[in-house]
Amino acid sequence: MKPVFMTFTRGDIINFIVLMVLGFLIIPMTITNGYWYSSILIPWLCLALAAVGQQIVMGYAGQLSLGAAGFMAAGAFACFNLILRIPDLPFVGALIISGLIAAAFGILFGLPSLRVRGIYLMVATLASQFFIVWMIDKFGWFKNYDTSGIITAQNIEIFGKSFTSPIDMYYVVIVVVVILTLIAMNMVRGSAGRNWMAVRDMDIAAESMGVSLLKTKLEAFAISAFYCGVAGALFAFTYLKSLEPVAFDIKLSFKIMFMVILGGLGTINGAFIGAAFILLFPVVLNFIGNTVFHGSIDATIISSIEQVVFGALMIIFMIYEPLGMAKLWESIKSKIGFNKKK
Amino acid sequence: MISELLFFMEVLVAGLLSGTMYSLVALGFVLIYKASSTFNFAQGAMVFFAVLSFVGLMEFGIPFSVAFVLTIFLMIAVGLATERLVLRPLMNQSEDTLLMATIGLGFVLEGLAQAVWGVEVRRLDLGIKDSPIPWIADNLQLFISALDVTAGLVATTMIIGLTLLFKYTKIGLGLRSVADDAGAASSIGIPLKHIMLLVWSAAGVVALVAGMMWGARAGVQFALIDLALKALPVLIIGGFSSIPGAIIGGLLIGAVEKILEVYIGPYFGGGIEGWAPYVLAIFFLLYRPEGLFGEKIIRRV
Amino acid sequence: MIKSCMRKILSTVSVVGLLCSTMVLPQNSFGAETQYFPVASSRVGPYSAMGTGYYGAQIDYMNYVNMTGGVNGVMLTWQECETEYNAVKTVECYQRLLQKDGQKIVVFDTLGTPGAYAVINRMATDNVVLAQYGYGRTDAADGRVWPWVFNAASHYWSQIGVKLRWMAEIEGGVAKMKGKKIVHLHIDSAYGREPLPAMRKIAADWGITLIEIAIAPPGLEQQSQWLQIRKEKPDWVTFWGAGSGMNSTAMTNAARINFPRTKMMYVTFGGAEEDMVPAGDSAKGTYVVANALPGTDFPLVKNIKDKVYGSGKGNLSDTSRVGTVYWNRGLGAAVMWVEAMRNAQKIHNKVGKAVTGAEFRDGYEALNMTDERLAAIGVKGMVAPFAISCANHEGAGKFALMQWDGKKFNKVKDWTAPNDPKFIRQLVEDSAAKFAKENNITPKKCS
Amino acid sequence: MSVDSNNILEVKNIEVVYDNVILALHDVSLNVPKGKIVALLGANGAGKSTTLKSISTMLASERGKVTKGTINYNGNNIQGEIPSQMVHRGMVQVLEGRRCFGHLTVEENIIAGAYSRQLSKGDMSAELEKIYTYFTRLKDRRNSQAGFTSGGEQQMVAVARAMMAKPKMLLLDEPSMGLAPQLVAEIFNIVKELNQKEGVSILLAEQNTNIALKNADYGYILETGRVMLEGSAKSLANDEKVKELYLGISKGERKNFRDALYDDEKKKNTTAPTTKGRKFKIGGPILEVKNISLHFGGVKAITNISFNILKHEIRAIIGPNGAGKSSMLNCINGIYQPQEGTILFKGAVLDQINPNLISTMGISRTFQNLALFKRMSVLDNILVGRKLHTKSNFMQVGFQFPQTVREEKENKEKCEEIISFLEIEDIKNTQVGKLPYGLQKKVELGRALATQAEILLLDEPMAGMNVEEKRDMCRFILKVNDELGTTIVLIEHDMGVVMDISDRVVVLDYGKSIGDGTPDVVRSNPKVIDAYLGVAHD
Repeated sequence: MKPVFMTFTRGDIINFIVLMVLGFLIIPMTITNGYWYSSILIPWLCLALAAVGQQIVMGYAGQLSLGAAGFMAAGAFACFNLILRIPDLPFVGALIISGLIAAAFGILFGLPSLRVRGIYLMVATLASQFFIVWMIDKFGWFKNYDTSGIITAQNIEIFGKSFTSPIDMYYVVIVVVVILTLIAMNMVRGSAGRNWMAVRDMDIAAESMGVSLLKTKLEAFAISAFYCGVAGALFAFTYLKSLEPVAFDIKLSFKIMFMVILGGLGTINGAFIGAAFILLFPVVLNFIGNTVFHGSIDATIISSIEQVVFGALMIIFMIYEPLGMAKLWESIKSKIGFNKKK
Repeated sequence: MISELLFFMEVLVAGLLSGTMYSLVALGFVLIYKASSTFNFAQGAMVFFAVLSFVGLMEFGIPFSVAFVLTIFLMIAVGLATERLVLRPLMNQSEDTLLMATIGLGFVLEGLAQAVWGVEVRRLDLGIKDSPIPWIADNLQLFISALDVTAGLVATTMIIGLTLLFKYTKIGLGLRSVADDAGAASSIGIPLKHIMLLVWSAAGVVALVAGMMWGARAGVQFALIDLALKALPVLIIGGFSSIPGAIIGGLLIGAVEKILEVYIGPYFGGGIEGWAPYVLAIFFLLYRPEGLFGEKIIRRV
Repeated sequence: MIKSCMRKILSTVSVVGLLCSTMVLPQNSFGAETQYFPVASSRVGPYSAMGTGYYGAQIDYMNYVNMTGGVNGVMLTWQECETEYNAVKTVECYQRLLQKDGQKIVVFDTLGTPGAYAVINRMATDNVVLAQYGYGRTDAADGRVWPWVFNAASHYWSQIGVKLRWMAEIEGGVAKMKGKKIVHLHIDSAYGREPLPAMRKIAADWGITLIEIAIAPPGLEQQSQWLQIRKEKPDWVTFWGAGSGMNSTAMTNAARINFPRTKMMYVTFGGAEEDMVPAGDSAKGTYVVANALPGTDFPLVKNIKDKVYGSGKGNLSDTSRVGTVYWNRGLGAAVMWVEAMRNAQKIHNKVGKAVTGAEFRDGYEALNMTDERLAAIGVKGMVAPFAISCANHEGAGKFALMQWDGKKFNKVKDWTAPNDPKFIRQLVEDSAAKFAKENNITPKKCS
Repeated sequence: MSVDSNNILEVKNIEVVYDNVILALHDVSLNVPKGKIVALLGANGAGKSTTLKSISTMLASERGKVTKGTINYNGNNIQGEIPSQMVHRGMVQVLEGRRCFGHLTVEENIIAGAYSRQLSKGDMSAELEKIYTYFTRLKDRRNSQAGFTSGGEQQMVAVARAMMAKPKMLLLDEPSMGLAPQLVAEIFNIVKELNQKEGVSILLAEQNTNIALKNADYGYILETGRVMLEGSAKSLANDEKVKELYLGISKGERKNFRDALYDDEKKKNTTAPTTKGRKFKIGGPILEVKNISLHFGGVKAITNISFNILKHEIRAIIGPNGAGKSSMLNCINGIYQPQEGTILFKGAVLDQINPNLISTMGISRTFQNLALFKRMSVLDNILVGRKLHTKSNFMQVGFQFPQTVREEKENKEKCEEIISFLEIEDIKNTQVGKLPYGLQKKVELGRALATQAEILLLDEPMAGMNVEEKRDMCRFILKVNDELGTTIVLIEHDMGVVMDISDRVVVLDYGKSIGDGTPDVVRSNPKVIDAYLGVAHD
């Protein structure tokens, strides 16, 4: 336990234990309804993982990128093809290789970050979004020449056991997400994360301290894309199961960016909180529309309200709390004495 | 072979003309960028919001000209609200923060427009036929739509008008001053608030005009927002702060994407124009980050 | 440390508990039997025109059924979820709609091929019927491989067969089609590509040159596609788009290059009033294929207008859309649900009771919409009469042809089957067999 | 405080807060009599600009707020006013840093100044002509783009532009900054003339105490947000404290900054040490700058400069603002690529230099305008300085390999050492952006120290500090030099510091080197006195 937690305080470890108990014991014991796993928890964890990736490149390294969904598509279709074409490849191996393939795309489309920033970089990353999805769409090989262009993800098999029920898949997802999140936390709290943040806050000073901009930025892009790639593969294999490339369209990229911004730039927690909000808010809104107003509110209005609220929250957070919901959560916790100083 | 050449000409002309449509949208971005160094991601949503309101008003039986004026007032109100609720609290924040806030603004406008006017695709008849101009079709064998030519003329007029405004009027002088150094401008008594309001209202009007051209061409609908994304590579190629750049960038993107799509697209099953402009923009970024006409970016330490 | 750990665990447990308890929905306390239906609507975004009409009609019809005593006394309930015609959101909605008040859905209708593909594999395990009313995965018409999926009344391969047949009729016979050039202009999605396997085969048989051109959604910009069409100078264009923007733009673009609209044949999801009107004069003369004819003269449409809209319970704010193409199509789909439910009640001796997914499936498979039955419901002539069997989940396989005159649709040809329905059926069976083999599915015996 | 009812401006006990947290002014009161010139003096960051901005109401746009006290202009409280209204009422500010509209022509810039006035075409040209009689230099350049004019001309444009608004009161922020002495004189002459002929009251914020007191009627001295001293210009110029702290004139027993090195021992022992020997003897050249020229577009920043740096020495670079000192550091550091000339490090030519490469060779630096990682903690900032001593890659960090853990522990210990050396233990977990200026400077030094570089390039490490803080900083610099033998290159404006602690000084002016040698040699170089030290210094 020592090495993994070196950079962590006692409070972190307690939080970790609590979350693990919650994730591996309490949730599986209390929730039996498959709906909760397959349409809330699994997509939440998958998207949160992608948001962690986006967080690394945008929140930590400060590079405005809008291509998360493209990298997710790369990961998802890579995983499909790997399992299809290399029969002996275990699922975990396929997952890692898919991440690496996405990372390669991340490096390729992260290259413009060496020259440009802000909106310019955003446009450059849009190219990756559109190009990757187009490529998968146009070259039949990626989809095993399915005429409809829609692939069906294979069943997950690990050590000969197949994971098909919602709760099984939940376990697969949560294990992967926990491991990758821990690694991400290690990175952002260690020297790697410091380099990213240094580049974000003052690139010239960082360079003068011996931080190579080239290496650091591309590293951030690669890791971010790796996370998105793995998230995309999980998203495809545990949530969508049948998918076509357009499932990873620009809207999803925007969503992931929103998760990071609303959750709080530069915190790993923020990725999870933001993902939960973006995912749950429409569900709650719909639920209210259906139960409180008994469907008397037009679906158009509900979905428009959803958009207005997301947009307005974005502006409000930019003005009042640029650090997002994670910071808000911290303040609430400290207010009700949840996080007393030891 | 002459028909091949003729066809190429036609592709080129069609590309150039559809490029002016992008320019119309890009112009709104430039206007705001030029006066406040803010990249207004919400411009696409403003296009949609403006033209949808315009058509919506017309559906109430309000005549064309009155609806036009009312929509202009509405866009001024949007400008006012934006200045008050978004820009002022975010004064002196980093460009990235403002960019993200305008993304939020875009979502708010999209949502509002849909909540108020609904989602049906509407027809907008400007009285200009979207069909080939007979004379040109007969004599040159080129099929050029009257609407496209009108859009081109409108774009040109607006560009000339805005250039003159910026160059030769007191307001223009104020706008350019604010763009160069808002702090210094405010120190000599140029009222930033009014300037911002003016610029956002002007961008609103430009958005309305762009929306009307697009609406007449493709129906007034939600998908117009996606088109605004195409204005981004136009801006990168033309330069964010250049009015002529917006038109040149538009023409370039329009021509290149159509030529690529028509001549190379079939080998890949089409769809190249979906990403080609962005990749083109990347190459421009690598060789000329400030765009063709943009002001040179100098970072001082 | 352990203490604080425990405290945290306890408080988190209580928070989770609280969350769960709020999510447990109040049980339906009334005694009346209800049957729950999902409305996975798409009323937002580029594809909203079809979603509003189609799902509006479904809700209107369910309201109508409830107002007239329910299905043998069973009241219909429903819940709506917005899919935005997006496959990911469709899955989400499917999960969300799957259960309500302890009752499971028995049928699912996505009104979108991508969405249908996204959920199609879940049907057998969840015991839900996937009703693809004239859309979706075509080879699912083979009920032996896809017992839970129905393409009633007619699928895309039949549709393309019918389209080609009409072209031949207009040109003066199949023999005349030899050497003709057809452009298949389609949206770049699973839906746009769906008719291609059948179309390629027929084209090869008839000696037609087939050119496939894709439009990326949302398709407001089709200049390059139409430039290609201008270059190719085809005799016909089969248009396979979605979303009013794309559909109307195609006609305006055709007008720009003077391509005759009378040589364009629109798909069922491209040809509705909402698609034609925005194109204005450019739309005049366009041929549109229909699997449910528009019109307000059908008795059922009139009744709904009187009863449901008369009492202010209508789902659409714009009453004039009742009786349009999408609305009537939605009505056709809802009529099938209710009819299938009636059948299920009869077959499984549950008249006056709610049915399960499996029972509903049996009822669906027993659909026999004869002209008499359609007349009894009040939609005779609106849809083609059809019957479904264990092996054949398609039904009619027939379409009607309409032409837009600038104001409304005029029927120009009545319900027609493809030239060689057996050939189409063979394609379906081959494709289904291939799928079954690849996925180790043992086809059900139907005898 | 004078009780003159004729005051055009009265500032009473104002307190200013930025971003709701950072206190910029504590308690500032001052008066400007009608038709007089009042100087506001003090170091960088003392609160001069903030005071001016609170008067011109430009504070709001920088998220600042006057939380206490009142400001009366022309008898009215200015609370709730906005800058454009203040201009209408005749108060115009000339901002710090020659902020003219670079893409506009000189004439357009000046015309923009009349934005708040409704002038006919004829009036406008008459006004222009009048302005040109003061600023004759600008008339010749009226059609050139302001961005391409020289620094002095830009400053003139800014003043001329402000005059076009026909102000009753002018707030001038650092008009002399970065200008050569002759130009400074020229601008001050114009200012004086405007004051006398047009009757404009002037509040002048100025770092150059010398020239300010020469031209002003009355003066206030600010230190860390408080008025420390006030009086007529004459009395201030003769005040002993002012002389010592701001004029660099020392009479009697002035403490030598080099003695700061022994402050520690003094605290412990009471008796001052007698030995002043250095542990590391100054060696041969470690870095040689040969014929370096650098220009941006058409503007020459450095012209043919050569000098060398010896091992273990403290080398100062002095010269007026804009003389090319920072550009020189940026060339050595690899941020700028000089167009001509070579730089030799330990005898080897540095080719294709970039900051990253330079840092790996053992050269580290601080920046003039604070280039800290604002959203990171103090400890993390300093830890970034350990980058070169970190071997682990991101994978090893992610999986926390044993050697990574060890390395991180060592780095942290090293940084803790530096933190306790700089005596900033209590702020080590604070976010750097929230610290006051002086502490940020310390953190930046700490970050540079963490690299354990052979050469430290320090760009104005003591700017904006009072003497006590400067002494502290000197102690750190001297200790590093003395105990670790680190070679130090120092840019500094405080002549006292420079003369006391540096071994050799190079003087730059207008991108050219005008003097090089030991402090004593430089001090008596007539060229240096002319261009930089000024007549008042001898």
